[in-house]
Amino acid sequence: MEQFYGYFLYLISLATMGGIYAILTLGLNIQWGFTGLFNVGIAGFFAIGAYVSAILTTAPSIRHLGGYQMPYAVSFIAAMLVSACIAWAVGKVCLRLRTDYLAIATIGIAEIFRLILKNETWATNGPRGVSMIPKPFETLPEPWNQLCFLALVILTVFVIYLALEVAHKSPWGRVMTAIRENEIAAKAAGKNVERFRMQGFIFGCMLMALAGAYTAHYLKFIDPNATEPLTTTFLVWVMLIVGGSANNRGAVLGAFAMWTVWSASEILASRLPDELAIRTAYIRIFLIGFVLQIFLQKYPKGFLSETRPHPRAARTPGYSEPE
Amino acid sequence: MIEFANFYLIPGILLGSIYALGAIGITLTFGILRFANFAHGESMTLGAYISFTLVQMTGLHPLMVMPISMVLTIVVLLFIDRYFYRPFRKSHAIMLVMASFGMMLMIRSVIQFFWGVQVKTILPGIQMPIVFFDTLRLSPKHIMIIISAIVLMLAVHFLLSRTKIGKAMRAMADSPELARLTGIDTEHVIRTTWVVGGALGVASGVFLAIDTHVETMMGFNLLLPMFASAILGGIGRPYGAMAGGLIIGLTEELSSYPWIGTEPLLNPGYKAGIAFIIMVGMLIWRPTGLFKGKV
Amino acid sequence: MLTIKNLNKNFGGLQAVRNCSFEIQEGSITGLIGPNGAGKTTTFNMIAGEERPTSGRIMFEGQEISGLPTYEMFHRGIVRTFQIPHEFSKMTVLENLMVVPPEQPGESIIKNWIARGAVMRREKEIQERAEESLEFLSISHLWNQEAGNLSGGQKKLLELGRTMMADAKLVLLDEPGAGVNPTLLMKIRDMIARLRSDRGYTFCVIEHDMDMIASLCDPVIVMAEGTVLTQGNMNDIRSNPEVLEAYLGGGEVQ
Amino acid sequence: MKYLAKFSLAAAFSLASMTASAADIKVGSVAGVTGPIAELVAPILAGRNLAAEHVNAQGGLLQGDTMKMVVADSACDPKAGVDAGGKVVNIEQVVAIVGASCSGATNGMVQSVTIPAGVVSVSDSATAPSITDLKDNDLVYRVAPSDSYQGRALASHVLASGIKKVAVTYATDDYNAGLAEVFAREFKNMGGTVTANQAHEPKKASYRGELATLAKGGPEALALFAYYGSSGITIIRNSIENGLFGKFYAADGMFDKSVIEQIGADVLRGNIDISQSSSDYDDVSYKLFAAAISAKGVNPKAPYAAHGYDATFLMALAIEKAGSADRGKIAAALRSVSKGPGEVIRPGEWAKAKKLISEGKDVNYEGATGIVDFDENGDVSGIYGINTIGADGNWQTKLLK
Repeated sequence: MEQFYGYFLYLISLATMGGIYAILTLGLNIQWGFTGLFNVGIAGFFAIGAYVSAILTTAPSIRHLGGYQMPYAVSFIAAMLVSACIAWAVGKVCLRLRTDYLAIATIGIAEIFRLILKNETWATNGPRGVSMIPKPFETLPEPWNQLCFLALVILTVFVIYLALEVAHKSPWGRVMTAIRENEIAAKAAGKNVERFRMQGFIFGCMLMALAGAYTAHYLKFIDPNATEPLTTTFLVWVMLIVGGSANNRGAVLGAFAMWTVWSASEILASRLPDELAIRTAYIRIFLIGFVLQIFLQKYPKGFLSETRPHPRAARTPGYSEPE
Repeated sequence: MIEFANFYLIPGILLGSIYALGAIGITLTFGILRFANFAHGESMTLGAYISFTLVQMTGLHPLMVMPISMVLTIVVLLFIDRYFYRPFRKSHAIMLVMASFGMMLMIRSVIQFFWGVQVKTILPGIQMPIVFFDTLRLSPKHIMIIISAIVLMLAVHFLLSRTKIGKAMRAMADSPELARLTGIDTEHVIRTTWVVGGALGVASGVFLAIDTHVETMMGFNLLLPMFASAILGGIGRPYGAMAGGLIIGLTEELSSYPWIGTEPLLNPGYKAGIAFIIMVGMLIWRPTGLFKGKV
Repeated sequence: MLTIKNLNKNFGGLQAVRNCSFEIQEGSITGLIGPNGAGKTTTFNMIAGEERPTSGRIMFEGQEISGLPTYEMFHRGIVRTFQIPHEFSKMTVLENLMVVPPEQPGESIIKNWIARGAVMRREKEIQERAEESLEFLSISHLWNQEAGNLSGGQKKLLELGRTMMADAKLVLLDEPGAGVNPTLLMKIRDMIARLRSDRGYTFCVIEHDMDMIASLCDPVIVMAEGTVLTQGNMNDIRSNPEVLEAYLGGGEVQ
Repeated sequence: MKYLAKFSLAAAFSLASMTASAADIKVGSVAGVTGPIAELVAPILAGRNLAAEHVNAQGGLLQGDTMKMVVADSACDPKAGVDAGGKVVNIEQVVAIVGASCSGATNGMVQSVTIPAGVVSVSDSATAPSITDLKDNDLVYRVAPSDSYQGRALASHVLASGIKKVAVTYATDDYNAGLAEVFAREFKNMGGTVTANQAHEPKKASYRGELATLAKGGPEALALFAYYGSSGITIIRNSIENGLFGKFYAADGMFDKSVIEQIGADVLRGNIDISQSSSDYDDVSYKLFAAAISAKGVNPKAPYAAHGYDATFLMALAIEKAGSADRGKIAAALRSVSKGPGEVIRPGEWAKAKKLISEGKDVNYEGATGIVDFDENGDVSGIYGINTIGADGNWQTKLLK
C-alpha cells in the first residue's frame, strides 16, 4: 500500500515539475515556435523570476535582501514584470540582427545573470542561495499541500495554454505566422515586424520568469546552481523540439514526456551497480543531445506539428470547398 | 608599472592568443557554414583530452603530440559534420545551430564518460619564470605558447592568402552564392574549414591545458569569449577574430587592474562578464565588427 | 502626390540611383520603364521604405517621408507588390489577404483575451472584404489553397489582392505582368484600370511589356543608369532617340 | 474480464514486491554525481558503500536484511535534489537518506521532500550554516560540521602560526564563499588583519591579475577558499610562479593529492596549511576506517569520504535501534546512537553493535571523523586537522585541538 502511495506522491512531483517545465516550453514556444527567435538564455529569465519572487516573499533574513513578505500574486506579477523589462532591453539590442546573435547574446545574458547572483551577496546571499522560501498551501496536510500546489501549476499551464491557443488562432498569431513565413511580404503588408518580434520575446520571457518563480516556491530554496543551463535551457529546448514547436499542445506534451523520461530514466540507472550508475548520469545527458539530433533530422516537426486554423468556409456564393 | 606588465599585460596577451586561436574556428564556421557553432568549445576540450592521453602514453611534451591529437580531433569533427551537420546544408541556419547545440552536450558527456570529471594536468609541476632585466617575468611555457600561437596565426595567414583553397574559403565567407557560381567545390571548402578550425581549436585547447589543466568544462567556459572575439572582429573575418581574441583577452585581464585607487576596477568575480559586455556594445554600435564582417 | 527630389542610393561603390527626381500625380497611372539595372526597383524600395536613401528627399502628400520604415509608409497609404511574388506560402489564400488590413484590434495580443467581441466583429468584416477582393480577382475558388501551391500568375493576382486589402492611396506595382500569360495580362491590366476608377488608387507601374504601358500609363517615366532620362506620354517617349539609345538599339520599344 | 483484472493485479503486486523485496532495506544515497563537484563525489560514495558493505557482511540489518544503498543524482542543483529525493523517498521507498552532497541540493531536498515526508536524512558534506536554521522536525542531520566551525578553526590556526595579515580570496560557489565569510570575520575578531577580501570566478584560465592586487598591502599569506580543481591549483601555481604569495592557508576544498602532484611537494613543503573537517588520524576509529577503505583503493583522506562512511553507519545503527524499517522510529533513534551513554562502537564493528542492540543496550558511535554527537540542531561540532606536506611528499595531518 505504501508503495502505491509512494508512486502517487512521485507522480504528483513528476507532474508538478512537468507542469513547471510546460510553462517554460510554452514560453519558448511563443519565442521559437510563433516568432522564430532562438533564445538560449532561458535560464537567465528563469533565474530572474525565481529570485524576484523569492526575495519578495521571504521572511526577513540576515543573509539576503528580503522581509517584504508580499502575497504570492504580487510576487509572481513582479517577477514577470522585471523579466519583461530585461527582455525588452535585450530585444532592443538583438532582435534586429541575425537570429544567431540572439542565441549568443541570450546565452551571455544568462551567464551574466549567474555572475550577478553569485557576486551580489547582499541581495541574493551569493552562491549560498535563498532558503526558507514560503510555498503556497504548505500548511495543508500531506498530500493535500502537494496536490494543491500541483493544481495551481496545472491550472496555470491550462490558462496559459488557452490564452496562447486564442492568441495563436487570432489575427496576432496570423501576423506572427506571416512574419515567420515571409518577412519581406509582412513588412510590405505594413506590419511592424520588430514590434511583433519584441512582443513575442517579452511574452515568452515573462512566462519563463513565472516558471522560475514557481520553481523557487516549489523547492523552497533557490541558488545559482538551480539556474544551471543544462536542465533549465537545453532540456527545455529538447522538450519543445520533441513535442513539436509552434504547437502549444506539443509544447506541453513535450515538457511532460521529456521530464518523465529525464527523471524516470534515473530510476532505472539507480538499479545498476554503483560504478555504472555514476557513469550513466552522463549517458543521460548524451541521450538528451542525441534525441535532439534525431528529432531535428528525422522528425523536425516533433510529435505534434503546427496546425493553423483556417477561416471557415465563407457564406458568399461561389465558394467551394477545395477538392 | 612593471607589475602591470607582469600580471596583467602578459597574462592578457596569453589569454588573448588562446581566445584568438579558438575564435578563428568560430568565425570560419560562422562565415562559411553560416552558423554559430556551439560545439566548438567541446572540440577544444576533446583535443586537450586526447593530448592528455597521448602525453600519458608516450611521456612526450604536449606540443609534440599535438599534431596527432589535431588529426584525431579533425577525424571526429569530419565524422560529425558528415552525419550531423550535412543533412542541414540546405535548411535554415538555425537548424545547424541547434544541431551544434546537441553536439555540444553529446561530445561533453562522452568526454565525461570516458575520462571522468577529475581535473587532470598535462604538464605538472611549477615552472619558475625567467626574469628579464631584473623585473620582467616570463615563464618558458608562456613564451612557448605565445610563439606557437604566432606561428599558427602566420600559418593561417599563409593559407588564406597564398593557397587556392584559402582563397576559396575567403570567397565563400564573403558570398557563398557567388562562390558556388564560380565553381568552387563547396564541400571541399567546408571540409577544409573543419580541418583548419579544428586544428586551431585543438591548439588553443592544448595551450590552455598547458597553462592551467584539463577539465571537461574548459571549452564551454571559453565559448562566450570566443563568440565575443568573433563578433568583435567581424563575422567571417579570420584576422578580425585574431584581433578580437587579443582585445577580449587583454580587456578581461586589465579590467581588474587597480586603475583607480588600490582596489580592482572591476570585482574579479565579474571578469567572465567582460567579453559579454564588449560583445553587446559591439552589437549595438557596430554589428559588423572591427573588420566589417557580416551581420 | 509623391515627389522625389535628387534621390541617391549607393551600395558600397555602386551607385544604383543617381540624382533621381520625378513626381507622381494623384489619380494617375504612372509608368516607370527603363533597361535592366536602371534603378527602378531600388527607387521603389526607397519609396516603400525598405531601403534608406543615401541622400535626397521623398515627399508624400506634402510630407517628408524618406527613410521611414516600411510600416510607416504603409500606414500613409503607400503599398507595393513585388516582381517575384512574396506570398505567405503555408497560409491559405484567404489568410494571405486577411493579414493585410491595418489596425486590426486582434493584432494586439491582449485584446484577443479581453475584447473578443470587437476582434471577432472586425475579423468578420475583414473576411468579407477579403472574399470580395478574391471575387474581384476571380480567384475565389482558390480561397482555401495554400498560397505556396498557386501558379505564378495566381500569385501575381494575390499580390494585387494584397494592395486591395490595404487602405492604399499609392500602389507601386513591380512588373505585375512578368511571367504572366497574355490573357491574364489583359485581365490584370483591366483590374488596374478599374481599381483606379472605382477606388481612386494612384498607381506607379514598373513594366517591361510596352503594350501594357502604352495602354495603361500616362505619363511614363524613363529611367536609365539610375536617373530619370525623360518623361511624357508614350508617343513622346517612343520618338525620343535618347530612350532608344538607352535600350541598346531600342529593340524593346516598339 | 475478471481474469484479466486478477492477472494485472497480480502483475502489479509482483512488480511492487520486486522493487522492494523483503530482504532489502533501502537507504537513499543522494549525491552530486554530475555537476560542479562531481569530481569529489566518487570517494564519498565509496565511503558510504563501504559502511553498507560492513553492515551486510556482519549480519545485515534487523533480521538479516540487506542494507541497500540507492544512488540518486542531485547534481548539486536544488531542482535535481528535490527530484532525486522524491524518487528515493517515493519510488524506492527508502527508509532514510544519506545525502545530499551540496548544501543547495540538500536545502531543497529536505525542505520540499524529506521533511514533509517524515524521512530522516544525514548529509555527509553539506556545510552551509543555513541548514542549521531549518525548521526540520528533527529530521535533518549532518556529520559534516557547519562552516562556522571550520572558518573559526582555520582563523585561529593562522594566528597561532604567527601570521597577522592575510589576503582572502574565494571562489564564487556556495561552499567556499561561506567559509571565506566566516574566516574573514573570525580572523578580524581574533585580532588579525585582512588586507583584501576578493571573490574570483572559478574555472578561469589565469588569476595573475587578481593575485597581484591581493598581494598589495603586505599580506603575509593567502587564505585560499576554492576547490582544487576549479581554481585552487591555478591560483597556487600563478602565485608561486610570479612570486606573489609563498604561503597559503586553505580549507578542505583544496585537500587533494593532485595539489601535490601538480605543483610539486618540494615547492609546497612548509608553505601550505589546509584545514580539513577531518579525523584524528591517530584515533583508533579512523585507523579502522582507513585500513578498510584503503583496501578498496580509495584514499581515506579524500574530502568527506570518512563522513560518508559515518553518515551511513549511523543510519544503519539507527535502523537497528529502531527495530524496524519504520521511518519515524529511525528518525527518533538516530540521535541516541550518535552519543552516549552506551558502549562505544567504531567503524566496522557492526556485529558487535548488532549484538548490543539486540540485548537492549545503548550504543555510542565514534566514527572515522570523530565522536559525531548530534546536537539539538542535528549538527556535529567536528574536529579539524591541519594538513601540511611531509618529508615523504604526502599530506601529513596534525589535529587542531
